[in-house]
Parts: sequence; C-alpha cells; structure tokens
Amino acid sequence: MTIEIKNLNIYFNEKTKLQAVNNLSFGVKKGEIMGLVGESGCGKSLTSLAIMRLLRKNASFSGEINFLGKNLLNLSAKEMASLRGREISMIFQEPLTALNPLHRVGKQIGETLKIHTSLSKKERKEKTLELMNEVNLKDLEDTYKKFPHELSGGQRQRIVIAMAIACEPQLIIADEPTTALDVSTQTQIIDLLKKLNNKKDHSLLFISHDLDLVGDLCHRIAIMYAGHIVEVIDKLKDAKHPYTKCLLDAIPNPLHKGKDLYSIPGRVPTLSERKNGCPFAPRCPMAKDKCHEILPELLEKKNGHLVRCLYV
Amino acid sequence: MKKLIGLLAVLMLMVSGCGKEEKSSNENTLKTKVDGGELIVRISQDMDFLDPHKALAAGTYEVMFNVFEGLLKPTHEGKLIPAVAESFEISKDNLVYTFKLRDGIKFHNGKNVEVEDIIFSLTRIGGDFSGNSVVRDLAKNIKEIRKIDNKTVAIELNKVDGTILSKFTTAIISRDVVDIEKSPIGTGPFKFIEYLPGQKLVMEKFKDYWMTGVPTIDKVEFSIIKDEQSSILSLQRGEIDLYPRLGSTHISTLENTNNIIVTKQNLMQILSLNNKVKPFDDIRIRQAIAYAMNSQEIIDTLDAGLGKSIGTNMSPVMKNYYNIETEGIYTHNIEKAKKLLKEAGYENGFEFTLSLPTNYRFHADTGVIISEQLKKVGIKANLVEVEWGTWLKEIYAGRKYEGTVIALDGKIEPYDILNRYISSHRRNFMNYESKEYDTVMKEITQTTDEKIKIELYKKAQMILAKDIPVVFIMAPAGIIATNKDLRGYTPYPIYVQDISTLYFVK
Amino acid sequence: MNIKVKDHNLIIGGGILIFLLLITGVSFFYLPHSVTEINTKLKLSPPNFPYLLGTDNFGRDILSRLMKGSQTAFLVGIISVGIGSVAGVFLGAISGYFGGKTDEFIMRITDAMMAFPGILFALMFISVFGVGIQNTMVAIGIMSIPTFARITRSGFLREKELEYIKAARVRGASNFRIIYHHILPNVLSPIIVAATMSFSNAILAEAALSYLGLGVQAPNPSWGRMLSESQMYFMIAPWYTLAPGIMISLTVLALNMLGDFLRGYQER
Amino acid sequence: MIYFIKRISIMIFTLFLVSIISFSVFQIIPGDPALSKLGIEASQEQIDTLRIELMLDQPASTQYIFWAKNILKGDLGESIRFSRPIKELIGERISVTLSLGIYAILIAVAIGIPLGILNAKYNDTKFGACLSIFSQAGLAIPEFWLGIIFLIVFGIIFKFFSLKYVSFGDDPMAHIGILTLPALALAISRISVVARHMKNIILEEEEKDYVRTAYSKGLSMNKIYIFHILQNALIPTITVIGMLTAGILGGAIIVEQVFNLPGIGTLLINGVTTRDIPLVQAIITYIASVVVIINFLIDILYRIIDPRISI
Repeated sequence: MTIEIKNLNIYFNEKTKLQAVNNLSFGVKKGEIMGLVGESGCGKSLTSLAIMRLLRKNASFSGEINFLGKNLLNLSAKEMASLRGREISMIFQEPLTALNPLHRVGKQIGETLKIHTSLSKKERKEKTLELMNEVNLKDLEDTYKKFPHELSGGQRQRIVIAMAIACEPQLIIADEPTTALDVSTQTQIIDLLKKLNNKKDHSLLFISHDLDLVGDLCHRIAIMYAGHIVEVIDKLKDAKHPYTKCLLDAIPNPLHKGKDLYSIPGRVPTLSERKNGCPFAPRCPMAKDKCHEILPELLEKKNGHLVRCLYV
Repeated sequence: MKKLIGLLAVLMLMVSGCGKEEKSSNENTLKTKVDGGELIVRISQDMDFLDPHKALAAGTYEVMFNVFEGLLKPTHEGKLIPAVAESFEISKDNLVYTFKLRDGIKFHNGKNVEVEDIIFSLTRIGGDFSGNSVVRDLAKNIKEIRKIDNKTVAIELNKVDGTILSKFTTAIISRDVVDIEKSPIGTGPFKFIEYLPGQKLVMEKFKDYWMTGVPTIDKVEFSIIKDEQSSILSLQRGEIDLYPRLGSTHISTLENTNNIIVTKQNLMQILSLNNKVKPFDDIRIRQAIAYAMNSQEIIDTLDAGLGKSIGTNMSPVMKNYYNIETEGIYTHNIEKAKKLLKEAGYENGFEFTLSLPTNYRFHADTGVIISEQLKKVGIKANLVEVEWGTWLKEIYAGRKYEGTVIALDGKIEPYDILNRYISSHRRNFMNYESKEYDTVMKEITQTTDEKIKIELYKKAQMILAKDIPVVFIMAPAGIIATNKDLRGYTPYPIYVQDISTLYFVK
Repeated sequence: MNIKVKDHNLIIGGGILIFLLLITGVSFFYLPHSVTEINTKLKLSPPNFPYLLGTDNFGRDILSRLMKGSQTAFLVGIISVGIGSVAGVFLGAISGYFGGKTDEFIMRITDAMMAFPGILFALMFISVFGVGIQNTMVAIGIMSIPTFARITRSGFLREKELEYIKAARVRGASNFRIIYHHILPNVLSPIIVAATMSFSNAILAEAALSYLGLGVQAPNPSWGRMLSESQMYFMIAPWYTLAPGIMISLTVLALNMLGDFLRGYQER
Repeated sequence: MIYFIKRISIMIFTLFLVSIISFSVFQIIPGDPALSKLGIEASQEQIDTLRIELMLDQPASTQYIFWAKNILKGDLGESIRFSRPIKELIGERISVTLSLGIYAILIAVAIGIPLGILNAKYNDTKFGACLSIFSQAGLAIPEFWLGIIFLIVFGIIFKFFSLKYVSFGDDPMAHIGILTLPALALAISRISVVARHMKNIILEEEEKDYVRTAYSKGLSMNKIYIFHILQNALIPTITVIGMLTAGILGGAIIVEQVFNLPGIGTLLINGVTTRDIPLVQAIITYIASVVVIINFLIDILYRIIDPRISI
C-alpha cells in the first residue's frame, strides 16, 4: 500500500460545525491507478487537499493518512513541505490559472527540482527538458522560455504533469486534470498519464466526475456520495450499489436510442441537510425504511469489491 | 551759509527723538562687541523691482534702504541728513536747491560718484529712459538741473513746495551701469550680492562706505518667509537673528529665547467707512460707530495692550507734528452712540458688510472684535474675508465697499501722511470731501516756514478728528524680536530696517 | 450574532460616529456658551470648569465652537458628497452605459479634472467665485465628481454585459428604465463606499482650504478654520489646536472605518 | 503599438484641456496683477502703462493663443511679480517639490507595502485589527496639522531637524535631512492608502490557483510570499502609486507652505494672492502635465512588466 486512509473526517466550522467527509477509508496500492468518482460536493477534492494538507484554515480533520510509514495529518508544516513535490505531487483542474503568470514555464518546472534536489542550474535545465520531452511537448528549447499565457490548455497541463513527475514521487494526485480541456486533448492527456504510470511505478489517485473516463483509465474505482464511499469495484459493469447503477444509466449511450435519458430524482443534499442512515436513501429507488435509520457498513462482497448497502 | 546752518538746526529741533525708547529685556553689559558676523533678517514679501526708480512697494524700500542712498538720507529720528551730498542751500525764493557733492564718496563698483551721476539719476526719475513707466512726483516739479562745477549741482523747481525736501532721498545710481535691475549698485552701507525670489536677498558690507565706523556686520541675508508660524519656529531655533513686525501674541513664547524690543510704530489702524455709501455719509452714524467701538479692548486682545489708541490720522511717533488734543474726542460710550443712531433715524440699528483682508490676520481679527462691539448698539456687521489682490482692486482702487479695516503707514514728511484725505487725492478710498481740509492742506505747500506748517498740520488733524471720515482705532506697537546677542537696533518712523547700526556681542 | 474581529471597523467606527452625531444633535438645542461673544480677560485660558476645553484668543469657549463647528463639518460633508455623487454618478452612468463617443468625451474631461490635485482645483474655484461656505462646498463637491464617475462607469461596464440587462432590453425596457431600475441598484454598494470616503475627504479638504485662508468665513466656527487659527498659539495654548485637530481626525477615522466595513460587507 | 499611439493622443488632448481650464479660470478672477505688483503707492497711469506692457488689456483669446504658442516654444513667459522668466523661477524651485514628492512616495511605499503584507497575514486576528486601525489613522490626520506638530515636536522641542533650506547642490545630506520632516508629513496618509491596497491585493492573490500549485511543489510559506504572491501583487501596486501622484503634489503645496520650503507650491500660493496670472497658469499647467505624464508612464510600465499584456 503506498497510501492508506483510515476513517478520515473533514469538518467546516463556519457558523456551526459541518461534516463534509465522514470516516473515509481506502488505500492505493503501489503502481495502481485508483479512481475517486462522485458528483460535485461529495468531498472527493477535499480528500485530495486533506492528503496534501492544503485545506483552508477554517477546515478541521481527524483520522489517519498513512504514507511511507508516517501519518500525514500529524506532520509539522516543515515535514509536510519536504514531502510535497518530492513524494506526493498534485495535478490541478484549471491549467490556465495553475501556473504563475509571471514566470517562464521552464523555470516553474525547475523550481521543484531546485527545492528537492541539489542539481546545478545547468543540470536542472537538462532534466526539465527531459521531463518536457517525456510529456510529449514539442520544440522544447523554445517552449522552455515561454510564459503560461503563450501556451495552449493541453500544453499547460503537460507542463503541470512534468512538474508533478519531476522528482519521481511515490503518489500523484490528479484532481479532474482534463475537465477543463477539449475532448481531443483530454484523451491525449489520459494516454500520457497511463503511459507514465506504466513506465514509472508511482501510484496515481485520479479524481473525476466522469464515469466513462474513470472506467477506461483506472484499475480500481471508488464511488463517493455525500461524504461516504458507497462502492469500490474493479470493473464498472459489475457495479452493485444502486447509486452507481443510476449513474451508469444516466450515461447516454447508443443502445438506449429512442428512450428518454434517465436522471436521478432529487438533488445532492447540502452539508447541513445530511441526516443519519444511508446518505443515498432519500433518492434511492430501492430505499426501505431501515435505509433511513442505519448507515450500512462498507462490506466486502467479492475479492476487493466493497459495497455500502443493506439490500445488495 | 548762515541761513543754511540755521535751517538745519531748526529741523533737528523739531523732529527730534521718536521711538528711541528701547525696552529690550535682559540686557547685560558683560558681553563685548564683536566685529563682522552674518545676520539673517526675516521679511514677509518679495521685492517688486530692484531698480530703485521703478520700485514702489514698501517691502522693497525696507530692504534696499541699505543699498541705495539719495542726496539726503532719513535718520531714525525722522530727520534728513546729507548723504551723497555733503551740504545744500535753498535760494531765498525757495525755488533753487543747490547740492554740494560729498568728496571721496564711491559706488559699490569702486567708481567715484560724479555730478553727472546725480544729473543722470534725477533725470531718470522723469520717466524718459527706455521703457520705464514710473514718473515720480519730484520729477514733475523739476524745471531744470544745472551742473555748477565738478562739485556742485543746482536744481530749479517750477513752483515752491515746502514738502519737496523729503523727495531728495531718491536713489543716486551710476550712469554707466547697464542694467540696474540685474546689478543694483548704489552708495549705501551694504553691497548687493544676489536675489533668489521667494527665498532670500543677500548683501555684504561695503568696505569704503563714506560714513566711518559703520557698518559692523559682514553679511546680511533677508530671508523671505511668508508663513508666520514657520518663521516664529525658525526664530526660536536661532535661524533668524532679526524679526521685525512680530505679532504681539508671540511675545510670551519668545521672551526667554530672544530679545523683545517694543517701540511705537508710525502706523495708523483705521476702520474705514465709505463716506459715499448710505448711511455712512451721515456724520452722526460715523460718530455713533466711533462711540460704540472700544479700541482699548482691541488693543488688549490683539496687541497685548502695547498699542496706543489714536483720534486722528497721525501717530504719536511724529512728536512735533502730533496734535495731542485729538485724543479722547470719541471715547467708548454706548448711550451716546444709541442717541446719535436715534437722531440719524436708525433707532434699531442697520446692517453693513465689513470686508477684511485675508493676508493681515491682525486686521481680520480686529474686524471680528468690532462686529461684536457694534452688536451692542444694534449694528450688524457681516464679515467677509477678501483676498489681498481683490482688496487692492475692488476696495482700494475701486472704492466698492461699505466698511473695511486696514492700516496706513506713516512717512517722514507729515504732508505725505495727511494728503490722502484731500478730496482730489487718487487714493482717498474713504471718499472724504471737506473744503476746509483741502484749503488747510493747500496752505501747507505754500510755505516753508516750519512754525506755520506745524500749526496748519495740527489744524488739519483736528478737522479729521472732528469729521471722523474713518474711525481711528490705534497706532499698533512695533514689536521686534532679535537674537539674544544682537545689539544696536534703531527703530525708524518709516518702513525701513537700518542694518548699518547693528552689531553682535559675545 | 457573534461579532467577529473583522467587524471591529463597524463597532469602533460606528461608535465614534454616533458620538459625533450626538454632539451635533445636542449643538442644535444647547451650547454651553455663546459662540461669538468675546471676553478678552479670559483669552487663551486653559481647560477649566466653565470652559471645559479652554478658550481661544478672543476668549470664546472652544467646546461650544467645536459643537457648532460639527454642524458646518457635517453640512460641508453632506452637500459636497451630494453634489459629487449626483453629478458623478450621472456622468459615470451615461459614459458607462452608452460608451463610444460620449464615454470617450466624458472620460477625457474626468482625466483632465483628475490631473489637477484636489486642493489646486478648489483654490482656483474659490479664487474665482470668492470665499464662503457655499463656494467651499461646491468646490469640494466638484473635486469628488471624477471619483464617483469612475466608479459608476466601471460598475456600469461590468453590469451592462450581463444577461439580465439583455433580458430587460428584450422586454422593451427604455434605456432610462434599465439604467435607473436595473443597473444602478447593483452598482450602488461601491458608490456608497466611495461616498463615505469622499465625505471624510470633504472634511479634510475644508480644513486644508481654511489653512490657506479660503475656507469658511469668520466668525462662524469651522473645525478647519479653528485649526489654522490655533496653530499660532501652539506653544502657549496647545489645547486650542489639539481640540479641532482631534475632532477632525476622529470624524475622518470613523468614516474611513465605516467605509472599510461597507467594502468588506459588499464583497461578502 | 497602436495602444501606445492611442494613449499618447489621449494624453495630449488631456493636456490641452488642462491648459484651457487653467487659463480660463484666471481670466475671470477679480483683482489686477499690475495693481498687486505696484502696491498701494502707485498712481493710476503707472498701473495702466504696466497693464499695456503685460498685454493685460488684450482680449482673452489673443492672450491664450499668444500663451499657448509660447508654451509650445518652451517660453513660459515672464512672471509679473518677480519680473523674471517663469522658466527660470520654476527651474530653481522644481527640484524641491520633486525631491519632496519622490521622498514622500518612497517612504509611503517603503512602509506601506510591509504594513500591507502584515495586515494581510494577520487579517483576522486581534493584532490585524489594531494594525488596520493604525494604518487608517494615518489617513485621518490633516497633512498641515501633522506638519505643524512635526515642526514643533521635532523642530523645536527635540531640535532634530534644522529648518533652514539647503539645496541639494550645496549639501546633499542636509538637503535630505531638511526634507525628511515634510516628506513624512506628506507620506503618512499615503502609507495607509498603499497599505490598504496592498492588503486587498494580497488577499486576492492568496486565493489564486498558482499559489496552491506552489504549495504542492513543497515551497515554504515565506518563499511563496516572496517569489509568487508579492511579485504578482506588485503590478497593481504600481497603479496605486500612479494614483498617489496627484494627491502628493496637492499635499506638497500645503506642506511646503507649513515648512516654508521654496518649492513651486509656495510659489503658486504666492502667485495666486498677488494675481501673478502667467506664473500661476504656468505652474498649474506644469503640475497637471506632470500628473498626466506620470500616469501615462505608469500605464506603459504596467504593460511592459506584465507579460500577459502585449503593447
């Protein structure tokens, strides 16, 4: 296990204390691509920020995140800083704003090397060009000197990826890296991530709301709803949990031609509206009375297939 | 020759001793006189012209008095002593004035003064030199200037003028100085060095000045500081050695850091009422206002009780000419004021605008006090502060006002102080017309006999005191603050700072 | 409601302002002493019982002059902000909404007006139209027009592109109605913030103008005038200059803090 | 490049407008410069001859054209009061006002920016609240009153700074010494302006994504502040400094009066009271054009520094 999260809870203390994520537990094996899927507001991005310890000041958390034998939640700022970029790195959603507009892209990649390695200036530049090549960027010398606004969305995301893999980290977290890109660049970036994952043995935590995308890319997928993991499966098609099934039905595919598109009734409950019992109960087509009272356990059905539902 | 000396003696007798009471505090005699030294004097206004024949502003003459000298020169006692001229004679018919050049007198550029220079200077003020617009009164009355010999010059007048003598203080300049404005060269005790407008005017000791033993100070800087507050602070820091015309309010602050010299000033503060504007054309109204006003309260509030209330347009400083009986004609008396108002038909008072010049805080504050005092008799004075440029044009030249507060500065010649009230005079902004007054003033110019002139001056002052074209408030005290170690300050009855008599002690 | 630290602006600023408004309110009915009556004997006396804050160089009670002066200060503030905001918002609205030539023209005029430092503009205005409280208010009002115009214009440019305006136009709303009814309410909050700021600037400007001798006329008291008159007696009567100085600083501080609170509130 | 040319043409038009305003204002002022010059004693015909000499009797339009032509030729005409070329007068004194202004801006920036950063860092804490009150207090005190207090406290009681003006040429150190107090009086209110803008800009930048990327790279908080946040925050700060110029020059006029510095401020006030119209017009146009030009330069500088915007 590269990283293991045990009963992670994240709270927001604005006027009253609201729970965004409640006792989340999952792990990512070495070299594995783990998908974390869910509608927006289910707490998936919060989890990634918790791992990187980049949550806002008004958020508090509890539980454990074991990584390389240490619990990240107890590390000091200095220790955490030395880990970031070297052992864990992150790829963000918005390539447009993720880079500092005033610095040249080559230098921004070099900065990670500067912090964590003792390479000389010249060596750093060579390594940067090497990394840029690995992420399939063209005319490297020229792009090295360019500013972020002079590159396309796809190129910028490749720069971010180059930054992420610069120090061969154990774990890379990709928080919806392709959402802001057009479809063709999206597939290129996904292939790049796949290729990098095979070549190097880092593990990748891929966060998205796009089931199709996650289906092709990830070895294992965890589906989240309202702060809980409701199902962990290898292949989407053998999904058991009603919520996953509803999500799959909602994907338009040629087979259901002529039928109107299915959409899940109701809407995702806000943090303050969450009650006990199964979080999906209010919208679940198979919901029974008991579902509203007790929160089902996340039980293992078949090797590795976990489901949080009383009736499956 | 005998007549000449007689005349001089009489002159000395009559205008003797004014403003010499030097009440300088904490004077100790241990200190010894120091030769040389650098003096910094604070003045508040810039020069209008450095060319003596063009300059008219009082502030310029105050400074350049140390650079330029005329045939005659005023002294601190208000007398006229020979300067460029050694002596002079007046012909029996009072038409020809013959001046004898002082031998060995030099210009600042080292050239000896010659008779041709005197002729050049006196013709120059006739206004016929290139592009100059200033024609002096003296020039109008000169018929002819004749060179008698290398030492003497005679000046013939068109008509007799008993008051012309003081005009011979006009500056004598060298005929071959190309641009007098750029290099103001004269014969005075100090030589001009440089002038930075708005900053300073610097002059230094003229070694071969004709009067021996004077001046002692080596270098003088007239520092132009407009803002009173910062100049007081510079004085306290010792960055100013001589501060003329100090406001009385600062005496207590400066008492221990500087010498304070209190003298009487040849200055008359008046509440001028436009005689052509209703109701001020009625003498009873002016008298009522005079009775309602309490000048002593103004003196105590604004001049620390040092000023002197006056009844006519003459300061006690002009000793021999001052008419003592004019004091106390209109002392503060509310009932009389109300009675007069009733007689004039203004039972329950009236309203008028009192315009006050903004750059003279002293007069503006006086206006505030007067408006309070007049309230007691039902007269409402609306205060309007008027900017100096506007005051000069609208009120002084344009005479478009009802009431204003200003001070009129005195001159060496009493005639120049009183001629303002002549009906035809260009600056009679009070619009005062009195046949009787005009005839008296006319007679004065006809005679050169001092006794008759004194009687006539006193008569003129009495007419003014009775007619009260303006309400005479006070002759403000002249307060000068100096560096603790500065001695020899001689106050003048005119707007002048004589640096030549000053010296440092250590 | 738990007042968090960020609301300190409201508490302190509001507190001071209420205190000052109280003083102004009271001054309309009761003044400890007459504001203009002179008594020379009491000249420049330090703070003592009948005269709580001492007397000025005419022997007048400083406290009552301060209270009367607060009326002038708020009057100057309100009227000059009124002039500035009405004219400024009107100009800003037109140039922001219609754009093109009118925008260019109005903006150039505001540029030119902004090129003159405020005091200089007021100096010129008052030298032409004469001193006095009315002219001071108008001068300070004109001085604040460019800032209001700028803020309104940027607000209008931002709102103009939004859909709800297009929708209103589709419904056939007239330009005037769109400006007045739709856009203005949404642009109001930065204008209110600017109004508090220019209110405090007006008080500072009045003080500066009085220092140059151009402000409010004697004998009616204004803080700025008292400040410039009292500076001469700083050494012998420091309380005379401290009183108006502190009043001006307190008022301006209170207004600025309220402005900051409103700005914070507007972003929330 | 077209932006560049457009900006220049706007600037020239604004300067033209400024000259019209400053010229016309002084045409309708009551008061007569000739009379102010010659004073009480002068006779009417002496004043009239001076008025003709100074073209004061010409119609306003001819005077303006004559004046505008001269300005383009660089001849600002002659001051009535000092009967000397205005260019010379301004030349002598401009260094005082400029060094005072620059000195004040430097102080405002040097203290304002760190104060702004501190304000931003401790934004929600008690200390932050006190800091923001302190910086607001600076804005609340009238400049000239502050000047007088400095003058008296540091000038008289503690005698730190001499008040006698010494030009830069004669003794640079004393020159700076003398300008310290007035510059401080001028700068105090600007410090609060800079601090407030700085705080708001930093709070904005902190939220930006590239800051999160920087954290994810393992940079320490201080490094992030210095290399990333501050650099991005400095660009908008330049426009804030640009905005200060008009205020600083306005303030300089008053502070020069308090400290009696021979700058163009005192010259201007003197000119207004003595109705020295050519001098006042020249100074007003001069100050206004300095403000317009500085804002123009700031705008261009803004474009050059920020790579995102092409000129």
